Amino acid sequence: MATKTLMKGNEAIVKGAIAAGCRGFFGYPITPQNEIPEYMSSLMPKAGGVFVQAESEVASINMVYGAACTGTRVMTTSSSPGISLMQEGISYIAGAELPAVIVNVQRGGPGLGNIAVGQADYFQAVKGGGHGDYKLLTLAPWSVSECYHLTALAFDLADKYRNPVMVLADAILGQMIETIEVPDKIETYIPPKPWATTGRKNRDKNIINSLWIVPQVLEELNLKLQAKYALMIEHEVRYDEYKVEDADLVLVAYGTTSRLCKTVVDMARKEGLNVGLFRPISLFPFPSIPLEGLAERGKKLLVVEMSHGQMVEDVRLSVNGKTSVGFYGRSGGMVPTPSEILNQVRDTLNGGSSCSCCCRTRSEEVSR
Amino acid sequence: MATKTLMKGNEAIVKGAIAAGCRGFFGYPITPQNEIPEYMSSLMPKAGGVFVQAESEVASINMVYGAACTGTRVMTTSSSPGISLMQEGISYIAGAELPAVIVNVQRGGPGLGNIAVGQADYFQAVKGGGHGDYKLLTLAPWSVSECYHLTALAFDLADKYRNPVMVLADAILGQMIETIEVPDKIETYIPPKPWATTGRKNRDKNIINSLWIVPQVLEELNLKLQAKYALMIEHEVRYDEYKVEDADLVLVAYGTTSRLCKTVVDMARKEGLNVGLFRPISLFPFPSIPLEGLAERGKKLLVVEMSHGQMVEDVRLSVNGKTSVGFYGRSGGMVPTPSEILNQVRDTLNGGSSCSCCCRTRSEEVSR
Amino acid sequence: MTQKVFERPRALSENTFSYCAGCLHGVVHRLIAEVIDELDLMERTVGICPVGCSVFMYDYMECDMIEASHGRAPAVATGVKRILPGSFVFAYQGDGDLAAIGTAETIHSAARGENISVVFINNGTYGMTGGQMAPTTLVGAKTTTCPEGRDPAIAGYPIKVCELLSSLDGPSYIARVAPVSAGGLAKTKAAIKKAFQKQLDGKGFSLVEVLSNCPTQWNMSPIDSLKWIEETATKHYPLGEFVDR
Amino acid sequence: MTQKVFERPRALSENTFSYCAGCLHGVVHRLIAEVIDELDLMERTVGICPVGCSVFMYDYMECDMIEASHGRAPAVATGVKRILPGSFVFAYQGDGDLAAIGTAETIHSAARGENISVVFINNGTYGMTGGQMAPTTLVGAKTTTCPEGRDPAIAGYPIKVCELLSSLDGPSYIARVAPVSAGGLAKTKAAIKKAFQKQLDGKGFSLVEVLSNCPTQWNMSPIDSLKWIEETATKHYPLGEFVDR
Amino acid sequence: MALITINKELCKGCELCVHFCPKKVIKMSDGFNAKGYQYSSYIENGECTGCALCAKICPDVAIEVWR
Amino acid sequence: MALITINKELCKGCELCVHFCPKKVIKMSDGFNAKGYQYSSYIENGECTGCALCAKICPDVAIEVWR
Amino acid sequence: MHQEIIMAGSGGQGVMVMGQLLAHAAVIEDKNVVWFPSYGPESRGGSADCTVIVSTDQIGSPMTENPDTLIAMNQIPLNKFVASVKREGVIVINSSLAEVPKDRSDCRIISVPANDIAVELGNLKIANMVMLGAFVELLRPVKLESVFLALRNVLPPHRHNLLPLNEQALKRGAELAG
Amino acid sequence: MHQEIIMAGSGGQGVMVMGQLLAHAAVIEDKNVVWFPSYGPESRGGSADCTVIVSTDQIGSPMTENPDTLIAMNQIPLNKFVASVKREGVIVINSSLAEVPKDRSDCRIISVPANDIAVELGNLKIANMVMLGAFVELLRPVKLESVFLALRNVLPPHRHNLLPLNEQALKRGAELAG
Ligand SMILES: Cc1ncc(C[n+]2csc(CCOP(=O)(O)OP(=O)(O)O)c2C)c(N)n1
Ligand SMILES: Cc1ncc(C[n+]2csc(CCOP(=O)(O)OP(=O)(O)O)c2C)c(N)n1
Ligand code: SF4
Ligand code: SF4
Ligand code: SF4
Ligand code: SF4
Repeated sequence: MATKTLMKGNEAIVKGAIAAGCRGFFGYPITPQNEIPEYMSSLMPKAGGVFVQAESEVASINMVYGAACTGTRVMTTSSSPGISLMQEGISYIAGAELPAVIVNVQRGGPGLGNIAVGQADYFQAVKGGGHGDYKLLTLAPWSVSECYHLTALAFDLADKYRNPVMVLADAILGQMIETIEVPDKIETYIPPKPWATTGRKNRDKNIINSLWIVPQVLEELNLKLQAKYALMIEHEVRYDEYKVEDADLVLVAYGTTSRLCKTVVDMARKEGLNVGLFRPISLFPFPSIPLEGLAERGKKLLVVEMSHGQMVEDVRLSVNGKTSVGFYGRSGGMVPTPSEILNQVRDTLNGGSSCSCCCRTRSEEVSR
Repeated sequence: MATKTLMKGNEAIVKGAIAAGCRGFFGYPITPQNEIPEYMSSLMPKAGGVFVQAESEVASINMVYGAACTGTRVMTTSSSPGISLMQEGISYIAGAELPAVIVNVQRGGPGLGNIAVGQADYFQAVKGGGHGDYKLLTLAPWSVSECYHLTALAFDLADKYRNPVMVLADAILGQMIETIEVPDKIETYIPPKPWATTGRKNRDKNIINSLWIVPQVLEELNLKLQAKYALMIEHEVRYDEYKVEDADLVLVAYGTTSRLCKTVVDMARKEGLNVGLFRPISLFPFPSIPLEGLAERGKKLLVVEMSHGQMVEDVRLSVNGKTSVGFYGRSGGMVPTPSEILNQVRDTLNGGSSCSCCCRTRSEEVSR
Repeated sequence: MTQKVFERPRALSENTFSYCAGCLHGVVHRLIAEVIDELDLMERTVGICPVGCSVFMYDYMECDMIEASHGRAPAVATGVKRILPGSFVFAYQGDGDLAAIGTAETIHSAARGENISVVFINNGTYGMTGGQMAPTTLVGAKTTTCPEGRDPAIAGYPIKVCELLSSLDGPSYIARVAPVSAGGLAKTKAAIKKAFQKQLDGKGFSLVEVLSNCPTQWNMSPIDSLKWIEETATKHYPLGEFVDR
Repeated sequence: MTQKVFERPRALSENTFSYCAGCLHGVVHRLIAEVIDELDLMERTVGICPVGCSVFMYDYMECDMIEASHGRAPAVATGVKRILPGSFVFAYQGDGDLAAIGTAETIHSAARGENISVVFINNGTYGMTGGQMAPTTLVGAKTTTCPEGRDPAIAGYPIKVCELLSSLDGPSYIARVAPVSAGGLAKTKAAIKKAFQKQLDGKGFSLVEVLSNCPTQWNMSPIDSLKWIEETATKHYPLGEFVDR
Repeated sequence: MALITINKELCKGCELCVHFCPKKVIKMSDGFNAKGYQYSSYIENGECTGCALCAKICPDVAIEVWR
Repeated sequence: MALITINKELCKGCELCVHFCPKKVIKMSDGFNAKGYQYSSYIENGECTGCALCAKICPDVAIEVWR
Repeated sequence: MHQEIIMAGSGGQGVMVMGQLLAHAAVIEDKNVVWFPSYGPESRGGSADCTVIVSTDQIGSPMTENPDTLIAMNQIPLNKFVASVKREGVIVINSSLAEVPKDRSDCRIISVPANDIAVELGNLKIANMVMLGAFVELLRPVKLESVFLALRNVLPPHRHNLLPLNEQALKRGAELAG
Repeated sequence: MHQEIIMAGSGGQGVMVMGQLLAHAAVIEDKNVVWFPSYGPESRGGSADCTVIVSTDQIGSPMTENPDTLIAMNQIPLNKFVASVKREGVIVINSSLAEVPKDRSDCRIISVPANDIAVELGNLKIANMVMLGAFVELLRPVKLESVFLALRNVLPPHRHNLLPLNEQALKRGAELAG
């Protein structure tokens, strides 16, 4: 059973987390995700969980680290500058192989930037903004409904892989209210956690640690992490396609931008242009193989982001020169309008410039 | 005139900085770069500059932000976990267009990791570990001499572009002592800095800021930054080649790893194998065009890193499928030995597996 | 013959404040500007704005200004002042900024006796982000992140910044004021002036805590918010000079 | 018939400490383990190790242990204790860890009255990284980052952690001890026990500051380092109970 | 002879000046300014002493005082 | 009758026990242990009171006391 | 049916609530709806506007470039958004605080003296309801009854004493447009 | 000429200084040299070893997989590195604290009772100089005189009173190897 209701994206993140059994929230206010700690402060205690407003994002992520050590499902949320402050802590969580969920409701950057929408933290999320060879399993919702369900899923994946999972949302998703069907109960699987530090009653002592002073041993940890990431690549790739079958050009976009692109596909189809949409839902693991498939079927790709070109690198690595990859991006809280994107689509289909190293140049040049 | 002497890499960073006119150092101890603040604490005051041991890396980078606002050449240094803590501050410095130099003497990660050598902070340095679409101009020394000269150069480039510049060193470079010719004086150009906040005497007020609440305006800042990065790509690509002319296989490596690879080239040549070395010195801007050139001349590439595959992505993006790109990496402080690498070279030349998506898999698999 | 006896200080720009109606941020800005004028500091002042409602302070002051990241104004101020010991450097910070995320930077710039001046606006809440609990929120007070009122069992106790810093040897001047009455306005200005003078005299770190209001997040009329400060806030945050040396 | 009257406590593992000869880290570890044994806490203890010389403490204790990032032990402890209120949680921290990079986490866990216990090793230097200046280094003392001796004009004044925290309402117990004499050893153990008992009684944050040594970085023989603590350090860092409620 | 002038476009209608004026020579007007605030206005009854309290408490520096 | 035993392989030769022993029944030995430390040793002259001060100050928990 | 509306005003004018009320009414009628806000940086006093899209189809873009309707609570947001309104769209203006735009003769322009009516009804804060009533009556994205129902759901029980006043304001607006 | 040496011992045995002295001597002779340390995590008591490469050519890798020579100050580092020594290389052991390895009969093994000699000379701390003296005499990466010169440069002036003692230790080592 499910109830159809209106919900804000930030609220959906809270409700999805609690439904998935999250019982610890540690966070610090920052726009545009303030509703998350605010809802958490009343809903978490009601669910029998813990809410702590930390003194900073650095403290938040380290509280999450400690709380995750107990094996309880826990999370923190923030927005761009706050997530930057968490990078050391995230690297520790990954290194200590702790399950935890981190939500980034991205805003405009760099620096203080503004509180409007952005997607320029893609690299930070998927390449690892912290030090060392770790990866965050990264999920990108495109609707309030997915804010709910992907947040819930994030907890399962975090537990399954003992790895931090990031939900990469944005200011629009966080702030918008839309219709959502909330299930009465969601399926979730919490594995046993014999490694948790809960007191050594009836067992040997447990240690949570990411310090391995002997290089051989630290390399072994790294190989173990890499093996885990390989498993994620095998099992956790998620994506969505819309009208790609007969498309000559496929838009590649995630999150809010993919919604805009869906509108563009419909607009383009009305003009008789065969355009489709490929939407990565997991950003790491990136859906490289299906994208390569599109490339091999001769489809042109046009990546649209609210950044100056970040995911476009993963798209290019996926297709490895097998098709042309164009890019169109806006930034600083500017949202590419469907008609702008459509112009770009027309250009590209007319053989207009398509970028081959867009990641290194200005969107203007690329989009010309 | 120059004096031949022995110097530790960390010491060379200090001396290069002071020679280039750096007059403010703000830092926090962390192995393996402790000699830098230690030398700074006595040499900086002697040079008429400022040394402050900050209470943390977060404070360090924000002191650097403030000091850079005055137009004086300033820097901070740290190692992997400490650099992670600086990500918010670095994004602010980039957003406010301040010149500053940041040195990362990389160690083993993720998490606390260890104090041995590593190169797994490449992504953090060149893709932007902080939020938003900024870039650090990134220089990678391979010798004590380059620790000196590239640090000095970093200040010129920081001023030229009003952009933070990172010197990406590692524990071996920082800790090793070798022969260096120290020039009596180095050429350096400090441009006028009318934007500096030094008190508004005889001019209008200056503001240093990265907050642009109106999306249009923040996008303009971003376009300006992108234009700057495009200029860097045009003018600041630096790299070195060793015996690539007739090479069938070119090793691609930076920093300490490139030294090991140079030994490998010599070992391979003795066996009659035509192997060369391509060494990126600027990691951003990445030397894509020369690498593409090598690919077009049919040379196979083998990337060697002390990580599980980071720079390899930039190499693949550069050649865009035009040649095979192999990868060999060690991590956690393990140093790939010349003979290991040579084995890999032999394999690759014998048509052994060459990786096409190594960045996503374990080095073992890739190196098999 | 009438003449102007009260006018906008020179150090204050013509821009309209973005603050809510009745918010004392504006009053404190004006007082700072008056002191800068009176001490003739404008040409050597570098001001540091915080992240908080006063994030746009750079638009309101006529001196050089730097926007710091959230909580790090004292570190930024340290960077400026060390490089330019002849400059006059002040930081303006809210309670979230100074007493939560910026705690380490506050304590250490004070302990170092950094020769800077901090004006600290304690309004017991995070104004800009929507009225969440601040480290200075009183026990029992309702905010958007303690909707049932601050419960010490969950959220602990408010931090008294002046008292906290007073144990350090670095500060030269620490005072708490409340510009909510004729006398309070005068004392606030006097304290700011004294703090700034300490810096000019090379005495080291000075801080003035201003008990301020946030009619919007407190959900009070401006005049009621001033009364509340006078009657309630000052009970928990006693006014006075804590350090003066 | 002779019997063992002093032996290795159960809560201490058999592993040899990696500390330098004469370093009191080992003594304090043993005292903590003895108290854990005496209060029968081993099965519900979660200990938090700092980054510092005692970073390997997880190898030395027989209870569950967590390695925290530098300075964040109190935040990590908060995370554990909030989720498991029935557990016993202690953090062990050096002066660089607790009083420099971890200042905000220290102050706020204390202000929140977080029901955890902190053992704070004040040896006036950064042992692990090679003897740099710590926030607790005394004025005039030479370290690798103040080779001419700590000069307050450059590096400010040492922070007295007990005094600093005493202004807060959150802590239930704050004491400073020096295990450098028969009496000092007894008092150190008593303070640790009292601090731990506060947590068991649900009284909130407790902290014991241990004046410790670092013969290596101080360049002193172990016995001289103990004498120096007794004769000099205690002058600047008076011993005693600062909060007990 | 003292008087005040209130810049109506700067005024946000917080009423603090009204409450602080010891002589009660400030009142809220009926109109709205361009930003939609009901602004305050000076009652010219000759009782203003030029104490400037209104100006000192005005958060928007909307008041100038003449004496 | 009291006595102490010193685990020579744990001892790092810091000499603290020697200084702390009120009866002066501990001395440094001439030999080195496996780690290269000159360890301390117990002088069995019957004066040990079992006060355990040596054990309490020993940073390496190398001493056990019997009484 | 697919309608895109921008509602715009200053902080404190109740623009967000007006949009959310419309959204709730749409859910009652089992329509799809997206509400999206944009605030100025300050809690009060800055500009505040929101987009509401009501549709019987699935909604793609949650933003609108060219709304079918603009509801402007005062002059500044009117100036900001007037040009974006779709050709032959609808502009509802609060004529107590804004003037009829000159260059949009293609549009249907409805002047509602919402502040005056609100003051008349005894509470300036319900000017937004007057505007909403006028708009709903005119374009029928939802039924007025659904808005009444939504009001009951949205207002917390202890505020239900305000229901009559709000309904009255909605009706006054509706009458004006009718 | 290209020699790769690993010097290994425990913290406090002066291994690092020994390596640096050799490096300085090499600079005096205008050779290229790289010195590279590896410490245990603790300031004292852990293992400590360093690599020195002295060459008349440019030096590539600053590390060595198979050193020409191992200088082992005690048993633990000897065990750690003994297998890595190049075939027919040289192993110099501090026979006061370590035993001759059994399985490297291919190598030339020099036993130097360095601790005993140092104690004899009145200062345990100069055992490292005894070892260095023996090694330099044996393999001549640099001249012994250059090491004396380097000592003068490396020791701060107020420590020059220690020069005779150090030189004596170096010479005693050299005699042993000679
Ligand atoms: C790193 C970071 N975290 C959080 C924020 C969000 N933020 C902006 S202002 C603020 C707090 C403002 O409160 P305060 O300092 O008390 O000032 P006020 O707004 O009340 O004047 C916060 C948490 C941010 N911009 N950056
Ligand atoms: C983020 C970060 N910064 C710096 C370091 C380096 N570091 C390790 S231990 C330490 C300080 C140790 O001093 P203290 O806490 O006093 O403990 P002690 O070693 O003296 O026992 C530092 C700065 C680190 N590991 N992580
Ligand atoms: S939200 Fe509060 S602190 Fe901020 S401007 Fe408004 S009244 Fe002032
Ligand atoms: S360096 Fe100092 S604190 Fe660290 S183990 Fe050695 S003596 Fe103890
Ligand atoms: S105090 Fe200033 S802003 Fe407030 S009502 Fe009076 S004039 Fe207007
Ligand atoms: S106190 Fe312990 S470590 Fe020190 S000499 Fe005595 S037995 Fe050895």
